[in-house]
Amino acid sequence: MTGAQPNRLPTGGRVDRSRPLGFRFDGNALQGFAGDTLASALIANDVQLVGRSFKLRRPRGIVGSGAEEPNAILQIGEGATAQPNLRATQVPLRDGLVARTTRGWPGVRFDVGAINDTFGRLLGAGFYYKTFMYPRAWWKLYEHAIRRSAGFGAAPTAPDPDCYEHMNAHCDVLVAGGGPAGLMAALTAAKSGARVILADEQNEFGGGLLACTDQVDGAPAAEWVAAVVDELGDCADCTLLPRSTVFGYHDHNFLTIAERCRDHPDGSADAFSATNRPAAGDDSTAGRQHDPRNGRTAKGPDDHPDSGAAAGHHQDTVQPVKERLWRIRARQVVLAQGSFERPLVFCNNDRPGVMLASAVSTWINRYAVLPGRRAVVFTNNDSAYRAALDLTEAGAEVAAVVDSRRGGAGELGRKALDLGIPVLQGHVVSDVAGRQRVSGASIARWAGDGWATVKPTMRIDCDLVVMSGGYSPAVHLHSQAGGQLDWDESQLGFLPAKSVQANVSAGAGNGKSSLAECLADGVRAGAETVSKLGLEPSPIEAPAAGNIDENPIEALWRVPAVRDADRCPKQFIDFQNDTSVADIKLAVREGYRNVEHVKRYTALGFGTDQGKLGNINGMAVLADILGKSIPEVGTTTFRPAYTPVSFGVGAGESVGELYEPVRKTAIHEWHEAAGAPMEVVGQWHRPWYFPRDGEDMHAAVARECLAVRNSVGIMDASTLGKIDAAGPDVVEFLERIYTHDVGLMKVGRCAYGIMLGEDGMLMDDGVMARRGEHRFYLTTTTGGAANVLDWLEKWLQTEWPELQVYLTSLTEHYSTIAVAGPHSRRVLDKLGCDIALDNESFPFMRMKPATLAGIPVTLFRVSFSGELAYEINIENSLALAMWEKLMDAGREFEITPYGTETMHVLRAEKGYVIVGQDTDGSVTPVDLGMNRLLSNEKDFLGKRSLRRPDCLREDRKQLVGLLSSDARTVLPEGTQLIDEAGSLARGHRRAKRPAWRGSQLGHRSREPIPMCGHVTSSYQSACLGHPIALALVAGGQSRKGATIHAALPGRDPLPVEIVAPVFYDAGGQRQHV
Amino acid sequence: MLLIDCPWCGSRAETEFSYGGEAGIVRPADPDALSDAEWADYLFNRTNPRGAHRELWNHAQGCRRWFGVERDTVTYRIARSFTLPDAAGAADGGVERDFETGDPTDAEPGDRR
Amino acid sequence: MSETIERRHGLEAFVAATESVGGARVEIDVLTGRGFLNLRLDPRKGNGLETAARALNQPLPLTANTFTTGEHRVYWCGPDEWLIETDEERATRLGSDLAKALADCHAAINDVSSGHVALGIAGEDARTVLAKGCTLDLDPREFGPGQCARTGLAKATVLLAVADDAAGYTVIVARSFADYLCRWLANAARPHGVRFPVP
Amino acid sequence: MKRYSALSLVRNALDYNRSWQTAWRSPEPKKSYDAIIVGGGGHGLATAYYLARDHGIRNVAVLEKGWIGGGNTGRNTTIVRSNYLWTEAALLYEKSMQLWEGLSQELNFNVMFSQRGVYNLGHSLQDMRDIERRVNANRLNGIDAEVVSTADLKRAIPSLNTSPDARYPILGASLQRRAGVARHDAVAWGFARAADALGVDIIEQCEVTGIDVRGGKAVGVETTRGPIASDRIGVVVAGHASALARMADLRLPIESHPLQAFVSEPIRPVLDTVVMSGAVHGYISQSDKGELVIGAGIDAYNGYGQRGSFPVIEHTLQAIIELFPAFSRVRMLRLWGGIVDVCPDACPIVSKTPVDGLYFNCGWGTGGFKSTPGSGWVFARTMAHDEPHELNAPFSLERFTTGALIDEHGAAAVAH
Repeated sequence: MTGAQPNRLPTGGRVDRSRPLGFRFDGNALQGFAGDTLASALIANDVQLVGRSFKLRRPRGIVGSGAEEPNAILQIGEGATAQPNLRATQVPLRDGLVARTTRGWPGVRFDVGAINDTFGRLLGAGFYYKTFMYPRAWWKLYEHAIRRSAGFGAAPTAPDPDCYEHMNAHCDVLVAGGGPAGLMAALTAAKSGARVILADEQNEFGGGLLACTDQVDGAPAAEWVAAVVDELGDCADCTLLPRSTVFGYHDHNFLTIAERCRDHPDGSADAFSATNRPAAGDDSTAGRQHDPRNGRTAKGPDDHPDSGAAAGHHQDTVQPVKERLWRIRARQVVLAQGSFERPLVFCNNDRPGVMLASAVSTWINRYAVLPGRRAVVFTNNDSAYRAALDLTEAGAEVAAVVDSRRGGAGELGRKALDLGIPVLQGHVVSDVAGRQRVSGASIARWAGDGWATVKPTMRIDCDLVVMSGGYSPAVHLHSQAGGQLDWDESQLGFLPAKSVQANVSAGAGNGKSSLAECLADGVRAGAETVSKLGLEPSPIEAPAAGNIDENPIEALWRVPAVRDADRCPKQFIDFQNDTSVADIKLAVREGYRNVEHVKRYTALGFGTDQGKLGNINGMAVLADILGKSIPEVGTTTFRPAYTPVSFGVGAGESVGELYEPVRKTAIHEWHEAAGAPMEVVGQWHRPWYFPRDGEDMHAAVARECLAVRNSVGIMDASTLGKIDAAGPDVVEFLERIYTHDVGLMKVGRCAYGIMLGEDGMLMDDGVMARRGEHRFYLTTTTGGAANVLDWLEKWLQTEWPELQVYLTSLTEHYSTIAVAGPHSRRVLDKLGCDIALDNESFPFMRMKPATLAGIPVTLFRVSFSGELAYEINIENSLALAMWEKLMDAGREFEITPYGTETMHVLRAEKGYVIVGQDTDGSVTPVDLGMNRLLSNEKDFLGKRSLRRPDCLREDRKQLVGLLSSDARTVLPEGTQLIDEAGSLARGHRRAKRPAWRGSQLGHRSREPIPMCGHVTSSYQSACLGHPIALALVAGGQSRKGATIHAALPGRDPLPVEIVAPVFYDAGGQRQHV
Repeated sequence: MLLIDCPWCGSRAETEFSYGGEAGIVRPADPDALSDAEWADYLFNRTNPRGAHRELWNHAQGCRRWFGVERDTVTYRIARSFTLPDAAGAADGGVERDFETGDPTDAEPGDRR
Repeated sequence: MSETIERRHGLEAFVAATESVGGARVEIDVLTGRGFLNLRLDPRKGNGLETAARALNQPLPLTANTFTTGEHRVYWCGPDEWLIETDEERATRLGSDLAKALADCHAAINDVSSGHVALGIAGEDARTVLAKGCTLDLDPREFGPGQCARTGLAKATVLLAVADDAAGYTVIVARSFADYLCRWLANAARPHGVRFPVP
Repeated sequence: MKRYSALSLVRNALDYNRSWQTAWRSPEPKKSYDAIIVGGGGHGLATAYYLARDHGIRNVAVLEKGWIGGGNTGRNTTIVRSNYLWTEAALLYEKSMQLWEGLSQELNFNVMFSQRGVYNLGHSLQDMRDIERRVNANRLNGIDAEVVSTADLKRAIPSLNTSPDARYPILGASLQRRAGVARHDAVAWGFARAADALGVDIIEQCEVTGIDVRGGKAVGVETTRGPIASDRIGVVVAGHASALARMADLRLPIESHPLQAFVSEPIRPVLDTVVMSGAVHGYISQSDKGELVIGAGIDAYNGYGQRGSFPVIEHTLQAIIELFPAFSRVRMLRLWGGIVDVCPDACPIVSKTPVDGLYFNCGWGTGGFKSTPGSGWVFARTMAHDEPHELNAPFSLERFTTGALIDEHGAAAVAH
């Protein structure tokens, strides 16, 4: 054994002793080998203490060797690339790795919080529900203290520099788990011609075969694995995904897999570094990797897209992908995830140095580390004897195998006796000694009653206690898929029963225990799935493997102790959350009898290991207490994720600038170059205003407004929705949708139209134009564009299929450039227009095709500003050029580009509403004074709703204009309005009453003050020289001239006068010139 | 993520579709003849069953056609999807899905592959 | 005069700012010079189908998720909808020819040339890159030459087509989403080495 | 009922915790009751408690088909706030807030109501208008509310991405300081224990299979444990209201949808408040154990499956990373779904029905947990007096006929 790694075996294992890797653990420099996990390297260095439990802060060591590990929850890495809460058993060792324990203050070795353990009796299940209530105001303090001990690791504080991505894939058969059953299932399916994906969470395929001493087909198991993986790699349609955890089985056979692209088995120094790797950086090294580009499997690095020389020269800019989310639609699924060994529930079974038997075998056989020198093996089944044999083989002393069964084990038991291992049949380990490390085990006779008290008959000194309580098949994905579970009394475990989706289980996850059975079950599962796909199963025979005699497992859920369960040293069921047998007893005593209540009350199964070790034991103990059978107590419903997955991989590449599409108009780059800040309007970026040197928004907007009112402005209105509606029934269709009499519109006319929801509330508005007898051009609001088209199509397709109308979106084809202001006509004239633009020839609310500057356009004489204005519809590909020509032509009129803010001011001066700003889904057209738009001659969507009693109320909130009494104050949008200023003062007086009973923040609730409306739009009007506002006010339309009050926060209520909502050019002459 | 059979385009992922609620709610021919309560029933009340549900989906990212789906609201299994009556009032019989293989069981409507 | 104005697809700045990489496994090309017409027509009624085919000088595909290639490409978009891809300069003329020919049918023809941007995605890793954002099964056995589909790509809606010669994919996207989609594609393709051919 | 306190913990510890009383009995159902509550979630248990405490109706059964608190009570993200836009909704939720503020002491059960504040972020000018409007309305309604700037947010929540370059830059937020989170299971258990102490029978594993209506009057229910008579029946079954309504030939304006949520692994404290964003669809807080508790959006389709579609989760994760870029490396531990009953106006129904003696309390959508005590309080009053309290009078079934909807969609664009 090497001095640096005292527990490292001199030979064997799958580690590369020629490649030492240095790492740090809690500041100590240690060394392991390539091929190690962090856990195996820690054991090699004789590190026992890796954490503290959550509540009682008891010292904890490594218990398991995989996804089930509850204790070794570490912080890996530092800074922005730190990763909290990784299980040491699942972290491949790499050079320079930095790991820290996450619990305990000041450190894991000496933890002040360990006092909790001393007072553990006070901290029984649910204790926090019973205290910290008095005095009431102190809960904040209590909670502050409680929160200080929250959590394991810490989130980084800087944004994640790493990249993640999603990958969609389809297959005939997805095999989850690459152990003996999974390999055989995949091989059978692949050889039968199916498209196969095989995923396994470990670095290497093989599962338990990598940690056993068995032979398969006459070869050492690991060699057989390599051969099968080779064979799979040669199949054209087989994709191999190591380091890939199938964590979610969703509806309709959709599964999600998290692939850790940089967890390399070679432990290369750069595995986690962002800059040092070949471009794609993910999965280019050892082993065979899926190369999704052609559905084949690429062998080795040379064949991989990541690694070619081609990719080399931009490596300093390209981030390698850290993790990849595979979104898989599988026609059939084989679940071969193996099983989890259960701990035994005896006193102090959480002491460092108490380990699962399967883990001990894994440490020895796969990683060549010896976790102890003198062991006691405690079991209720045969499998633990393997660990005893492995320990002996590796040079450790097995002081005793303590087997609860009077008959002991089968063939493995005989082997143990042959090796001279003492076997104590009909005995149990009732307690262990040692605090930060096991120092001995107390042995007692087992009489078959877990609730009896026993006297230990002997104590054996040891530094390792190996335990096995039997195996629970990993039925997580089967259950996630909706499949049922059956309790198997002979195997003492839940087995997958009926599936409701297209999946079958195989191997240890299907309750098979021997290697030979698992291999055969894999073949069966593979053949079964391909048959369902209509393929002929390839005749593959399961390879030969030893099948040994085993004696049946015996139920041993709670191990008896020197005192009853309430008073004996703690017997842990859930290690991470410190749930003990006494806690479950307490829960039942207090009436929490349903398994879900027990779990929630005791936190059983709510740790980061999600009860992989403890749930079955907990249910069995509960069943015992209640005198019920385990299936009567119920099963657990498994939810994703099988093991935790990073937020980053779930989000994929859609973060940062790719979070959501930014939609840009064809003129966008001009706006950007002009320095316009952008307003985010849904997915669009629209220019907000165009500041000149040193201008703030107010100055810029005032200038832009005056330019439009006095000369000419230009605006990009391209984001409006545009729809071509055509067909013989188009009039009838639009009559049903719009509220006005569409049929009365003559060809070439425009009209302002509104549409309502069936509830009568205003949904969208816009100008429509009749392009022909059977053809209309509809415009919608920016935000409503997609919704309106969907809405129209829905009515057309689902309700009125007899109407012959085609709707085509033209939103993406046309830009709309609004040229507005008294000089707009001169700008167009100057540019050269092939039609007469004078008011006679081309009056207000008309549309005409035209040629402007030689470019075909459609001109609309419509106005959203109340000025003489033209909206130019032009193909996007020419829009920027047109914009620039207009700017040129308008130079002599100081044509002024304006943004959304000026547009809002101009339309508010005219009292035009913005749907979604001046309305909110509770506003009818009547409320907006749009009665004249409501036809009496026809039905239209939402019309009937307007007759409902509530819509006829006279005190509904109605659109009005408001003028501030001081002629200065621009009312903040969203200001609430009250009838009398006095009510606010009275409200404040009432506020001096005592605080509401129970308020912890000294908040003094007041009597509500009735509100009569609110300000929806409010601006300083540059051309009027005073502020204006639009508001919705109860009964407002009949209250013109009345004074109400704006309740301004922190100020006296400001009197405001209700006026008509049109502030400028009430007669509307300016747009008709 | 559901796998939905568009009667026109074939099986596509749920993300390509938008949901349209309960199918078969017919707009009253003469809304004015209805009482407020009858109008409210049309407007707001829904069957909302646990179990088989006939509902509307739109293949928003595909052919933009609305069609019907019969889906179980507990198991989320889709029994079939069907086209809506067209002008002639004809609708097809729909696509039945075999949940063992995940494949449509019968000849596919339209001309899709 | 319009002939003298260069038409813009809006991606000029993006392409200019994006560095290409030699030996790349993905090539992303902005396909210029394309015109697009949207055609709506009930193939079961009257002789509109034949009339349209005559005007186009090639058949309209009736098989879902396919396109026909001739003088133009005609993509199936739905049971009564096609997208016709043609030369930019021919689009207007073809549109009015079609409209004239179909004057007696219930049909709708719209020039949507400026509403679409066509991208060519080629190279040996093209399929992998697309699979990162598309839920369709892109295996050539399921989605091969001559096939097309309107579907989602990342957070955009696209028309995706496989060229007859399998040289690569055509992605047709709404113009206002093109900038986003190119950024997404460039990001997805970056690990594979990506090249933006200079037009 | 023996009271809980620190002293009781010590006393019981001396006895190795062997003398704790049962929190609630498991009685056999009687043949008849003065009132029956169908549904043993937080709302139903609260209703029973207030019936017994305030209205002297103690011969009450709560019938629960599974285990109490097993529906949405135990499946939500535990946010409590009252800063609703419309006066009707705001006052109802505020009543609830006031009850929350003394609930642990009232029930003698620590429900861990933690007033750590709730921020609703604004990402657009319209968001900010809506925030101003809501905050102003809240203040006039006597509810604490304030508008905070981006700079304030940066100070209060350092991990929040307040960069102006974000895809949806944060322009500000509303803050309700009295809002916060509570321990969901404890609410059900606390009400159950307190109601039980007042004589209420809490009957689990008892599914109602029919409602007996004779001559337009409710006279009892059929259950899996036999018929039980009562002329006063309150139905509070989030996620199943439509099914129960059908038993009495009623139709409801409700659709049931899956709503998903998830928690991360426990991490060291990093977020000591609640952050909600309607625009990017996510809401997040950190539990006392250290888990980030995150709510996702509602799935679009009707569903009773207590699970939703994974793309909804992906979208939420993207939103959370957009808001908190440093959380990218935190890991999602557990993902689940509840069933929310959604009304067209995103407001509940707490109402008499056309059937005498039959009352419905449903349609809370995503607002159910925060309203638990208030909902029980007004529903108890409605059942006791056969007349709604003024706080829940606007939430009648009739509003769908008259059109007097209370449209909270604007304020509740994101699930909460």
